[in-house]
Amino acid sequence: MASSAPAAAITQQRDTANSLTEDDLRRLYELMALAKACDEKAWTLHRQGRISFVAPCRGHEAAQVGSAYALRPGQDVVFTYYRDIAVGLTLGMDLPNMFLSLFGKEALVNGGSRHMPWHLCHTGLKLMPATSVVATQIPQAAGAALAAKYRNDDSVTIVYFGDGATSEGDFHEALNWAAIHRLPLVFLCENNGYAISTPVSRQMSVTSVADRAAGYGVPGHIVDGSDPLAVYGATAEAVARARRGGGPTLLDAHMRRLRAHTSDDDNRRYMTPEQIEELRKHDPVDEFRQKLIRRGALTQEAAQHLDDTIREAIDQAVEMAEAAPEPDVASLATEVFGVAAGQLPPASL
Amino acid sequence: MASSAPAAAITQQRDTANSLTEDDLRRLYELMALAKACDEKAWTLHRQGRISFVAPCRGHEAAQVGSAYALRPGQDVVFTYYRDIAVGLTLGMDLPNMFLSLFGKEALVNGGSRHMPWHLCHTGLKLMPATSVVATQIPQAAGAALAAKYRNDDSVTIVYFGDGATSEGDFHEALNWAAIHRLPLVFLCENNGYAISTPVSRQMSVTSVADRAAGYGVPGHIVDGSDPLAVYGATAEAVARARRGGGPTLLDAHMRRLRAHTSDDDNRRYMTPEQIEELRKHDPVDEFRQKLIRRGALTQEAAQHLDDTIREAIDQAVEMAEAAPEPDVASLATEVFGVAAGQLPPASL
Amino acid sequence: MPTFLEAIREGLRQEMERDQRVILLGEDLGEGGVFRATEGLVERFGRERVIDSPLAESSIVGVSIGASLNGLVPVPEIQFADYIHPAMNQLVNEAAKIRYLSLGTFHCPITVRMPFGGGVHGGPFHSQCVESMFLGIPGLKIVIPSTATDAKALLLSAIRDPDPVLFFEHKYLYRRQRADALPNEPLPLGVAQVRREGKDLTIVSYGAMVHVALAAAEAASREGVAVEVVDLRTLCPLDRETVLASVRKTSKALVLYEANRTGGAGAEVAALIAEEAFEDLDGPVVRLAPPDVHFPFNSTLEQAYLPTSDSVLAAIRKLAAY
Amino acid sequence: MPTFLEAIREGLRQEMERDQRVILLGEDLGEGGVFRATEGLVERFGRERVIDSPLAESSIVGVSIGASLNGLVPVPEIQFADYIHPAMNQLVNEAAKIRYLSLGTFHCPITVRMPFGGGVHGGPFHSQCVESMFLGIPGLKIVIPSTATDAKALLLSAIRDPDPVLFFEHKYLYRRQRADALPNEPLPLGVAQVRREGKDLTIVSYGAMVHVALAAAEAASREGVAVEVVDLRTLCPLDRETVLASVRKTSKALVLYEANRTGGAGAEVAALIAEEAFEDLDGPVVRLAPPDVHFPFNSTLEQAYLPTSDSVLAAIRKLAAY
Ligand SMILES: Cc1ncc(C[n+]2csc(CCOP(=O)(O)OP(=O)(O)O)c2C)c(N)n1
Ligand SMILES: Cc1ncc(C[n+]2csc(CCOP(=O)(O)OP(=O)(O)O)c2C)c(N)n1
Ligand SMILES: [Mg+2]
Ligand SMILES: [Mg+2]
Repeated sequence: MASSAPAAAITQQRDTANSLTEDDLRRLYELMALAKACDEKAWTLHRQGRISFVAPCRGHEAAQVGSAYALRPGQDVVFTYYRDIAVGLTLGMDLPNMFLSLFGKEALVNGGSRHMPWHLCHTGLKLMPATSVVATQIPQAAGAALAAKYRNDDSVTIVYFGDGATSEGDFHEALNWAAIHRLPLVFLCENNGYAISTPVSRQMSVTSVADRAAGYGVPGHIVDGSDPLAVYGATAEAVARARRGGGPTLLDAHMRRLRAHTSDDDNRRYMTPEQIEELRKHDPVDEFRQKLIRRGALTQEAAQHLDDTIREAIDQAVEMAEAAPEPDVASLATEVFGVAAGQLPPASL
Repeated sequence: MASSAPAAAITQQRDTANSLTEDDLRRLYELMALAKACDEKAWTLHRQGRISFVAPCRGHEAAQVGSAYALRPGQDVVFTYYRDIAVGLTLGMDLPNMFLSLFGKEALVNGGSRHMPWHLCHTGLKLMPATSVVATQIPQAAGAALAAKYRNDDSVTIVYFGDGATSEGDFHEALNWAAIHRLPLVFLCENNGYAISTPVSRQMSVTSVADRAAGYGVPGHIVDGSDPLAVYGATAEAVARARRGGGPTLLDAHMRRLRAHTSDDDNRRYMTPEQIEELRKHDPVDEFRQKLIRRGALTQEAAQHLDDTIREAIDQAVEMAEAAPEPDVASLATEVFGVAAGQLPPASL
Repeated sequence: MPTFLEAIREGLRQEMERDQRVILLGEDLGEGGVFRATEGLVERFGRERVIDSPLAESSIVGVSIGASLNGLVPVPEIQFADYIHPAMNQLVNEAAKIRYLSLGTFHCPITVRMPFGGGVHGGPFHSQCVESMFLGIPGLKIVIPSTATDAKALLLSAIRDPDPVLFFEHKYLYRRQRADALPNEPLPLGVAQVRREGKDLTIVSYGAMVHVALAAAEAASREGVAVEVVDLRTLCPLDRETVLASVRKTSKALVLYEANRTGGAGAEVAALIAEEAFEDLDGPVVRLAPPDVHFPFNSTLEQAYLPTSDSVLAAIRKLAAY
Repeated sequence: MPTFLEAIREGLRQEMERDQRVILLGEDLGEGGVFRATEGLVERFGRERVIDSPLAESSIVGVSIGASLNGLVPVPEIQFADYIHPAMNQLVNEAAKIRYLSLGTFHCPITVRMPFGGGVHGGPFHSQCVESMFLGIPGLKIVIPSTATDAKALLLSAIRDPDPVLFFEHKYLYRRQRADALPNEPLPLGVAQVRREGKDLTIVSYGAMVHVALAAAEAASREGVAVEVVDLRTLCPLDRETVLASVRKTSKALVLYEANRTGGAGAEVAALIAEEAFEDLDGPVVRLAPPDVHFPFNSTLEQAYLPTSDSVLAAIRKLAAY
């Protein structure tokens, strides 16, 4: 077991966005700024040829941080997909491990050198192992919620997925399970309007993923996914509802994907220069920063200081990760099975 | 090609049930009575050990006949499932072939001795090959409708499936395709309240399959599936809508499965004696017969005569089919591929 | 004398008694399932542990995976192995990779029970042998018992195993195989069993075909050919040592299986022998299996499709005379 | 000199020009697809023939099947072969069985294009070789070109073939393989190609590994070992004759493939040789393939995972000396 204890990222939960303190607001902003900075660093590293792949989170920071902030790290169960680093950071994933994972080195979490970069996986944080496969995590999340309900342990499960993922059969099957069993489960769609190059208008004939919920007897809500407070509020409410046995909720958080799909993609192939230009005007991290400054919860200086601190921490993590040794090729054969051929399984798992 | 010309089962289509003539009503009844008699014969043959398997249609006759009667045989495209003999009979499938199929003999349709009994398949009638696999036909029907739309031929595609089938991912994916492309497609759910032993209350958390439609931007309607006129009317309307480019419709025809799931099943394991007794009171064929007699469209004598004629035709078909030779085992290897290894495909398919 | 089917039921009951975390889920399970393997269990353990699932295999496996990641030990049933295909993505891309890609920090203790196999007038969609498809997938164990005793003992190990196990139950054996008494202890996975000893020729098989092999071996013995029959019991792990030891002794190998000839587990076993026991071979490694066509419904065709003790005997004669 | 990728694009364009019934469908196809294989085709043929599908593989194949039954000739693309699994049910239970179970009255002319294979830093979900899973499925043809020329010629036959064809395009070859000029005529499916002649040892391979084999053969020739390299080109139909003729000539066989060692197509080829060319063999049938673990992301691990010309050369030396 390679888990580390959850970092003390979040000390307290509050039911609605209104009840958040100024400390909470600053913490939300810090996490968003951290995620943005990690993303920008990764994008640069990729362009410099120092890493081979990254799936950016730019534009999704508000939704990821806002929703994850409504969870109890290490108690609630979290199924992410490949774009969810801000969820991980909010729950307490540390920078050294994140950058080891980005460089494909032997991190003790996220599948180390074997797995795709930034596909989150951390036992202590109950970040269930993410794969690159679209939508498979959704029925799995229903299963985790079923287990929680069976044990009657008051944890809530949340599952993240994109707008494209809703077309897969697995999305439908999972919603149906969740509805039938009234599972303590929050479906959080990071609806950025695109699945790689396919706009949501070719993905579905309704205007919102939330429209799908009623057909299962599940409440569905559209949320402004660029506003961390809106997302926090909606998630906190859905989590509370799930926690008190009210069953699942489908949240459809609308947002923009500010970059190409991944480092392998070029969005200029399917977006006009105007569309790309427009994206630049909608940075949820900048917007929230301005909002907090206007509100007096943050000063320019504090924000600048935070940026510096983050940059330094990231630079250190990059340096460490890049210098970390390559994995031992003998390790290729480990952890295929837990019990060797011809051996009996342990009496208790 | 082993197709036979479509029998002249239906001469004319009308848009609503109201426009049906008395001839149409009698024809609907004849087809329902024929399907019921085939089913009863098959059930008896199975109990006598003369055939090894049958999936009964009892209770579904009204929905199957009523809906298929709204189609143009040989022009509209039909995807059935394993319980749909009345659809086949309505379109013009002949008794000799039906009983050869039931006995697993070399029928030239329905997959002959290879395939499961009464899994319909007939090129001339555009009865697309049915399998036993639940829900796979639904996306296929979307594909057929896509082809029709691409060619701009004015055919409509209809697809039949059960309430259980709606839980499969394929149902969802197909509805989504149909909605996005506004396909000329009618989804007809034969909702008998059970998937084998699983009641619909454990299959979904909504009370009607029709509830699912809105989430795709598709109209959905509940229909009395025990009333052939109601089903005919709803299907004719949906077909007309599809034909004029209005896109898909989901019809949820509620009915009762009067027997066990198949000859392999025993419904006394999961239904109370009272529930089973209750089923006996709801025979859609008897009900429609009484209705026509009350209305003066049918006499007791004519109905009796029809029963005799049907019985005779079925007995003849059974005799022929049972005596038909077993297939040649050398035929096992045929029709795996259309082009042999090392051969070039024909210039045109 | 309990049947193979009762052995399965007993195995499920025993594990459910022993371990609260074991739950069952699948289509119609609550009412006993279409083969009645779970009959009585809902009454004993309640609907929270014996779950009638919606008709949706991908989620039956997906939900099981998720429940296993969150501390349960799910035993999903796929009503017929023919219907595992909708769940292929969850099995191959997810369940199989969890331990490896999480460096062992997570694992996925699910046992997917699947009635499979022919000889029961099931036709093309209720007879298939799909086990071959999983053979090259690292991270999935494949168990195929041939006796009632093994059925229970291997089921115990499968459920206790910390990784995903595909547990194939041959429908033909459900009511035809019986044990004097059922074991209460698990058998390790990856240990083949020599069902009959012989010095002239080895038949390697698994599942229902083991009994066909034994019948043919009995007939061959009357012709003076001593056939050894190795029952693999698990395809993964594959007990290479027992197979190779037998072939080294007899110098002749016939691989008998019920899946389509091409690409089946028989190909793997034959390739293993050809690579590792080449020096000891006194004849070609012969494979006997159904032809590369789909499983037919008609019983005349079904009989022609499946290997029989006669066709095995003919192959024995030919190889023995080589 | 057109690349392998351009050969694919050209093949698609040629067939679409020739036959109105040919349509393309898949994720992101309209914008050229993630590998740009369909670039320019939407401009040429319109969105009715080059369809951006929803993100749902089961329906990509299911819709293709239905369209084919109703007169079209669909060429669906699965964005990565790793994501064919959600469509397994439609392929294996449906497409593969249509001709057989309808006695040939219906057939299903679809060509499922799938970029596949490793060596491209793709990690566990963008590198898999899934072709082995389909090997035992009657009714599915499996085509795996290794050159740009073959890529086009075999794609033409695949599209014209009246039955379902799985067409695997190795991502490593997309931009690395070039042809002098592209053929306009199809090549028959089921005909292997001897890429290099030699008398001492046969390597049977397919896909990107063919080039690894050729590099190793070149190195071996400098050591005096004449290696023959057989490129299968199609796994189904499998050109047994060409394989067996080569092995009968050289008496030594090495099967090289990129799928996991166990259960792969290599097992089938090895089993074939062990059964049919036993008399001619002067050594064990050796298989060289990646280990039975998942495809790793890190490139040091990736290099250790994949066979290389060095590891093949070592195997050649050992077998030649046998
Ligand atoms: C089953 C499956 N099919 C296809 C892919 C290839 N693929 C990776 S991401 C992606 C688009 C996903 O879009 P969406 O769900 O909207 O998430 P986003 O990337 O926009 O956040 C596709 C098609 C995949 N990973 N898995
Ligand atoms: C993919 C798949 N899973 C499971 C089965 C086994 N099975 C056959 S029929 C059936 C129930 C179908 O119920 P429903 O769709 O309501 O149709 P009905 O039989 O009631 O008409 C099941 C589970 C199957 N044939 N296919
Ligand atoms: Mg998206
Ligand atoms: Mg039903």
